[in-house]
Amino acid sequence: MRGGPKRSWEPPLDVRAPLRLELVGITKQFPGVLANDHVSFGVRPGEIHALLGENGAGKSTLVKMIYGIMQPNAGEIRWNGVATVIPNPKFARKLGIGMVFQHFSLFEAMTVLENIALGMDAKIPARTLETRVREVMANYDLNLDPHRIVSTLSVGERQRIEIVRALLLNPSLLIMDEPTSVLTPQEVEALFLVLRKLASEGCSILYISHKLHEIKALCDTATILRGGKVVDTIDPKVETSRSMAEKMIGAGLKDIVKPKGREFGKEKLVVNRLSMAPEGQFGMALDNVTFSVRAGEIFGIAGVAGNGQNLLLDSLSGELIAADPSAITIDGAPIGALNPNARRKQGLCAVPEERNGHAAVGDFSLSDNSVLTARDRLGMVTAGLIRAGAAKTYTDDVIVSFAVKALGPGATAGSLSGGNLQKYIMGREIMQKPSVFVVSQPTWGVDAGAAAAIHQAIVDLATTGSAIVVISQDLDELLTLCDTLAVINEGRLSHPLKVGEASVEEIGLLMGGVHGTAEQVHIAPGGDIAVQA
Amino acid sequence: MARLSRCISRRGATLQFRLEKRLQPSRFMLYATPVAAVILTMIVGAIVFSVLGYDGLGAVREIFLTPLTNPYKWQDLAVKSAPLIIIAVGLAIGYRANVWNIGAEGQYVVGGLAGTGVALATYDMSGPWILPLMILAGILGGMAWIVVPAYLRTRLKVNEILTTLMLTYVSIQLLNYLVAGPWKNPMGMGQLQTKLFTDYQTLPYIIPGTIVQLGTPIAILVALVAWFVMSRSVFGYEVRTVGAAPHAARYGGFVANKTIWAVMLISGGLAGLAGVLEVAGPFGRMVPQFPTNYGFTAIIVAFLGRLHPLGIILSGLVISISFVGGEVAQTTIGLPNAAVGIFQALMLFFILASDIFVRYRVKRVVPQTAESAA
Amino acid sequence: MSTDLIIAIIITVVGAATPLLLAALGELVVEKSGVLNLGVEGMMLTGAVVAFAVTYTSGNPWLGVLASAFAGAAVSMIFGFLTLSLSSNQVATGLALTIFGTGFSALFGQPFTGKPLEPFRSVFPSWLANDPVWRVIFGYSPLVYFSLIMVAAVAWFLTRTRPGLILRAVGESDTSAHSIGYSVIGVRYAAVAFGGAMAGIAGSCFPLILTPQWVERLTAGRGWIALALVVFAAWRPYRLLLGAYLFGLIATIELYAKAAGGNFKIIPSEVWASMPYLATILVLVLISLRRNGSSSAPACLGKPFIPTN
Amino acid sequence: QEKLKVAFVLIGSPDDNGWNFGHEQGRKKMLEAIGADKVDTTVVTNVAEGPDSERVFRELAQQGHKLIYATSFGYGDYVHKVAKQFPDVKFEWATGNATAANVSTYNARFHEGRAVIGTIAGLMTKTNIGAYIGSFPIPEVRMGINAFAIAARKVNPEFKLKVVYVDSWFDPAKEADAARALIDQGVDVITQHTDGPAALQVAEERGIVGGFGQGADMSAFAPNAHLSAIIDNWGPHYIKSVQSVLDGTWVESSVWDGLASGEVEIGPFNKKIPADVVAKAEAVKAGIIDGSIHPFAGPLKDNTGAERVAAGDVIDDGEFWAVDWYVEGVEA
Ligand SMILES: Nc1ncnc2c1ncn2[C@@H]1O[C@H](COP(=O)(O)OP(=O)(O)OP(=O)(O)O)[C@@H](O)[C@H]1O
Ligand SMILES: Nc1ncnc2c1ncn2[C@@H]1O[C@H](COP(=O)(O)OP(=O)(O)OP(=O)(O)O)[C@@H](O)[C@H]1O
Ligand SMILES: [Mg+2]
Ligand SMILES: [Mg+2]
Repeated sequence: MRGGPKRSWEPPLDVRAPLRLELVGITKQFPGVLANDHVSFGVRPGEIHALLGENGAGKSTLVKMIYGIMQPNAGEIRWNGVATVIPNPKFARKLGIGMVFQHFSLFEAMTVLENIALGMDAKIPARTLETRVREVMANYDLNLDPHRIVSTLSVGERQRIEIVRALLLNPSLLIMDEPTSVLTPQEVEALFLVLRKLASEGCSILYISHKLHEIKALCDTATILRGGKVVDTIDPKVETSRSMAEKMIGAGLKDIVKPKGREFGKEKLVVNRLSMAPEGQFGMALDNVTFSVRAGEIFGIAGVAGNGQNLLLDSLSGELIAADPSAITIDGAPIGALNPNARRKQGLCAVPEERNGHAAVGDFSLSDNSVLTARDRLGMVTAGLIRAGAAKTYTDDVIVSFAVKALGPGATAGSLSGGNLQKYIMGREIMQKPSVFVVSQPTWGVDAGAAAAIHQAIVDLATTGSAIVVISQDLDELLTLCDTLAVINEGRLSHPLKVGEASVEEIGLLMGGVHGTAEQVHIAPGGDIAVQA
Repeated sequence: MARLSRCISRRGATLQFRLEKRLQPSRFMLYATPVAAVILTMIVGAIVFSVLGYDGLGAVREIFLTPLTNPYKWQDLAVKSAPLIIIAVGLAIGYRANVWNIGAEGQYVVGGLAGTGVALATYDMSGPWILPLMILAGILGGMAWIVVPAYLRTRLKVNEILTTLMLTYVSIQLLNYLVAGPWKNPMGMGQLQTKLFTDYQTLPYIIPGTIVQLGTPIAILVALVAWFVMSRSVFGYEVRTVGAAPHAARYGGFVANKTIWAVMLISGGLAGLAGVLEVAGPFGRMVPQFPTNYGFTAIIVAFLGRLHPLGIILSGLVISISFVGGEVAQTTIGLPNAAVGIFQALMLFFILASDIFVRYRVKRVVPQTAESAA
Repeated sequence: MSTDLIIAIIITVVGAATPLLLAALGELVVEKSGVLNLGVEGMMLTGAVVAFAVTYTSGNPWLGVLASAFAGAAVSMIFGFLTLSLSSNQVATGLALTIFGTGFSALFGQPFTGKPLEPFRSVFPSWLANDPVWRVIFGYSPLVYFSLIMVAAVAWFLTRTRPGLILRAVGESDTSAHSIGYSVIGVRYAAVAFGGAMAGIAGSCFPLILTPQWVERLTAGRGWIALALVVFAAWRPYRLLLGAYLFGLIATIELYAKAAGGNFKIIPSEVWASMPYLATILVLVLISLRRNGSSSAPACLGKPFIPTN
Repeated sequence: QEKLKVAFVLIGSPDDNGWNFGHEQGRKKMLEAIGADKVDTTVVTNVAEGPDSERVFRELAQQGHKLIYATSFGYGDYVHKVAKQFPDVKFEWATGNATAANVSTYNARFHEGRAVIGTIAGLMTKTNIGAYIGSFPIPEVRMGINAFAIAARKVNPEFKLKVVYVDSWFDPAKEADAARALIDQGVDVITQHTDGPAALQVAEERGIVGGFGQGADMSAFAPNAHLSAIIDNWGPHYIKSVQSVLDGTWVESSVWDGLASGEVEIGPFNKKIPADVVAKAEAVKAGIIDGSIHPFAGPLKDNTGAERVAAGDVIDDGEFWAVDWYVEGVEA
């Protein structure tokens, strides 16, 4: 593999070469979820193979099984043609499989070198290891001080540790689960150079990403998963982002009914020069975010994860308080200094991205979870006491209206599937009839049918005159749903674009913070998706 | 998944028991496991002590049954369990909010000292106002002793387990200093203790002819109020939310630091209340032997009661039974004091071990044999 | 102060500090792996009684020490099983372990009370061990040298060896360690057993070097000081050495001061006795004020871990 | 005839080699003397001083015990409470200071023994510095110190006594450290008023002149250093009082016996003590027994030099509990 003569990048792969990795009928069942359903495909030496699919399609689960973190319930993994059980990551590494996790497996209080040593199975003296680490870093242009403590590093630097860790193993298969969602464009470019170089040396790469232009730029093949099943294997070079997205989402998507010729009222939510310090040491700050949403308008905020979306949501919901109380106003009244509860009383409801542990308490019953946000708006509290009956009735309503599959208001939130929990949460907020509604990733990990229902509920809420902000990484979702769109990048919000007038390319470039051109995708507002190649 | 146990079968394949998370915590297990744990303690204890050459069955009978069958013992149970219940209720509220005060013993001592301070200051006075004032002082004393850990936890994120524990030892030194020095009874023939409290400074007996003082109904009241507040009020909801999911609590409009302050003051205050009720009740004066491990025992009571105020009333009784019964077993069948400790430890071990079955079920799995690639 | 007196004080301080040091070293390793075992006192008592029993019956203190290590490790496995395999609450389980150790040692020790024991003395030749000056180096029980070796060994293990690195990693982030492929539970079992063995040996110091007898509750609460010491030392072995000797000094200097007579009453003995605990709180505050990551508590300390797959 | 049930409530374990051990020995002697056919005894150990003890007393009374010995000072409040509830049960409170119709107190004049061993210490010491490890500064302990120092200085005016309190009745490691600290500072005879032989073991190890057992003969722990011991012999009292209950002659009383009645005994003298020293010690003992010697006979100065007891006067039993000073020669 890497011992052989080094060649420059050679795209055409020998299709007759034996498969490095072959999956045959891999199936993984979680309680209530069939995460992988007879997944079969193969990866050749030196191939960069993409794994595409919606949230929850089963991509991470699949690669975790290849890396030995989980075991399949059925099916076979063939490694260089031999059926192999990979009982643990250590065994995977021995085979030559390296993995870079989306959520890093790092130890904050330790040095870079210690973190790398922990990822190595062989006992290498610290001195030798450092030499090798420096070699690898020089070879692939990865810059890092081996003696820095991880907690002082930025996200990109942290990822480099993971990559160096994997490279030190001389992997013949490198798995990367959404490596770029936290990287700046420059970092992405640098990463691609590393990956291409690796592939040229014969290393196979299994690459998971939601960014289709990256797939096009980098990958030789793409396997598309939907609902745990392989639906297609394609050559991304000959596809468009649009066509790949369609294959991921699948046909039969319900149309969203948007009343024609909607009119927007006056400005309801106004955010004016909102700046926030980052929450953690290396979080993203908000920098002069300015936008306004009119009554009845759905305002979308697109952007790559980690560009300040969470901070924006928290400062809109009131979980974090802005320095300037008048940076956020509803109907002209400043609400920037109010806590979440007070803002709810003013009519602002919000749904954060993380369902379990943020939007809902997994250990609580749904009824109790209704109390979390609806207690004041729906009169569930009298004289400091909770009216359990009122909470139960309301929860029942939500369950029925939003078709939540649950045992009843007494079921714990944690027992619901992700999609059902999301439906419950959306229902809980929407049925409070907020005049301003802010939601992040409304259909994250939610199946297509449920997603459509949620979209419809959002549209219906807008029709009643509420101002709505939808933050999402899913551009298609935003394009279907929103009237206006802005892009958040490194804590700064772009100028608003009218949906129907902006191209996907333009938006995509705004998301990356750069400009360029390619095919044009126009979206007709209020209607179905139309593609103009 | 955690490995419960692992036995190597002849072929070399491993048989494992795995814990699988239940979708819903099991209600049945919630109530059944403590009962099962106590029964298991009886069985295992009887066997172990029989093997050791003691009267194992007799020990179980005397420790666990006699206190229940002898009506005289009921008073003792009422007296002994009162401070345990009061402290454990406070601790449980804290634990629900993920605040780990393990220094209740110190807050109990300082509560007792504060009450004593008032008693000594009002020694020559009379009136029904003295006792309430002492009780108030006790509560404030307990709260005062947790102010530093609370400040450090909320401001500097200093682990309260360690700070509250450390302050317990300091409180005992404070007690020693006071009873040997400024508060020593001048007429006490030099003994290290305060004056005996007057009638105005002593809790009244609530049932004539018994030893049951006001502390017992207060304990029941505290537990009932706590139950009501924790299950019905917004505050109780807030506490549970902060403990279960701090992020969600913030989203729900609660400020975790405020909640943490509140629960720490409550747990300190209740420990202080227990302290003043003990000193003004059964003790009747402050003595160096005042710290009787109630603060530590209450931690166990809180867990045994599943952090639920009503459960704590029951578990406070169960622990008291083991204390009272332990003395019975010593006097009737000569079971050594040490054996009683072992019985208690066994019971705690079983209860703690059984906790897991509420949230997890045990599943036997036979994994495929691992074979390596060529 | 004469040299003789200084030497004498050093010897007493080292004696008083050795059980603290041993128990705290064990607990340090346990806590570094992310586990908080409050049962040190119970494990020490178990070690103490077993050390006495075995030394008394066999006449061989080395055997006694070995047995105390095994006994300490054995009872620590009760804690390990409950907290690691059944993920019970560590605080409550640790307290229960102390109750158990106290009861067990009292019961097991009954036949041995009132029996004298030959102390476990220095193994150096008498002209070194009893020399008025050289005794400051050679005059100690082998357990004292063992504790010093263990400080270096634990420091070396934690910072220089791979298993030590893994142990720290498990304490820093159990989920990361698990996803890389380390057995979090396995590592923690090993750490808890080591902590138990060390607490057992620490317990053996009481009947073997400090007061050669067995009575109930012989360790009189030293296990709790050991817990404080770990925090005081900010989870660092060499600071633990310093801390143990400092705690030993605080405890004994009061006695020397009282014995010397004079005006030492100015500081009530209660203040002396509180000092280690107040100092520990102060150290906690200083650590958290500095907050540069590496010096503070292991991030997963006291948190249960249930791996999923 | 039904057997008399007698109970002993102990604060610690009867195996402590000290205070509780002494009471256990007394119980055994009593049982032997009266006969197991007449009495049944129950021993409850490790009973904390506090409300827990109240429960134990009541339990014992309910079980039909007619005579209950409460062997620690801290039980007093509860003895009196329970005694009121059970008027036909006799209680005896060791080291107590208040009686009632069915509550007697009993104590031993340990200070008489202190005078004897103080004599030995004064004569045996080479450095002229003795030490006394105390538990808490309560009168009983303080008067033991005074008796010891007075006797030692009578035979050796150079004698000085260093006192260290360890603030505990039971912390062997701390007692041992205190002994070390004292020996390091020139002490060569040591005695203690705590419950155990820890200090003696250090004396043995250090090879100083020696020390004394407290409460029991502790020579097994320190064969060389153990010069003698003050032995609590509760046997005679227990025999007398149990017998009086059997006879129906028990009355409220406050017994405070010493060497004369055998409640306090002096242990065997170590062989290394010269005969003349033994003779002097025996003389002091005989003098106390026949009343010719009073342990607190004036003139006595306190350690600031002020005269406290005039020549010809003594500190009598009534004044005993009020003494809050140390005699000349005591460093505390
Ligand atoms: N440990 C688990 N236990 C139960 N269900 C799980 C577990 N891990 C994943 N799932 C479920 O399995 C399904 C597939 O999840 P997976 O993480 O593989 O999706 P994904 O394709 O990686 O999604 P994303 O794009 O969000 O990363 C989801 O429904 C998820 O909720
Ligand atoms: N034990 C579990 N039970 C139920 N759902 C789970 C469980 N573990 C994970 N999930 C859900 O599975 C989904 C994917 O989780 P996973 O751990 O695979 O992360 P990931 O795919 O790497 O990350 P991400 O979801 O951010 O893409 C999430 O929705 C998560 O909430
Ligand atoms: Mg993902
Ligand atoms: Mg994923």
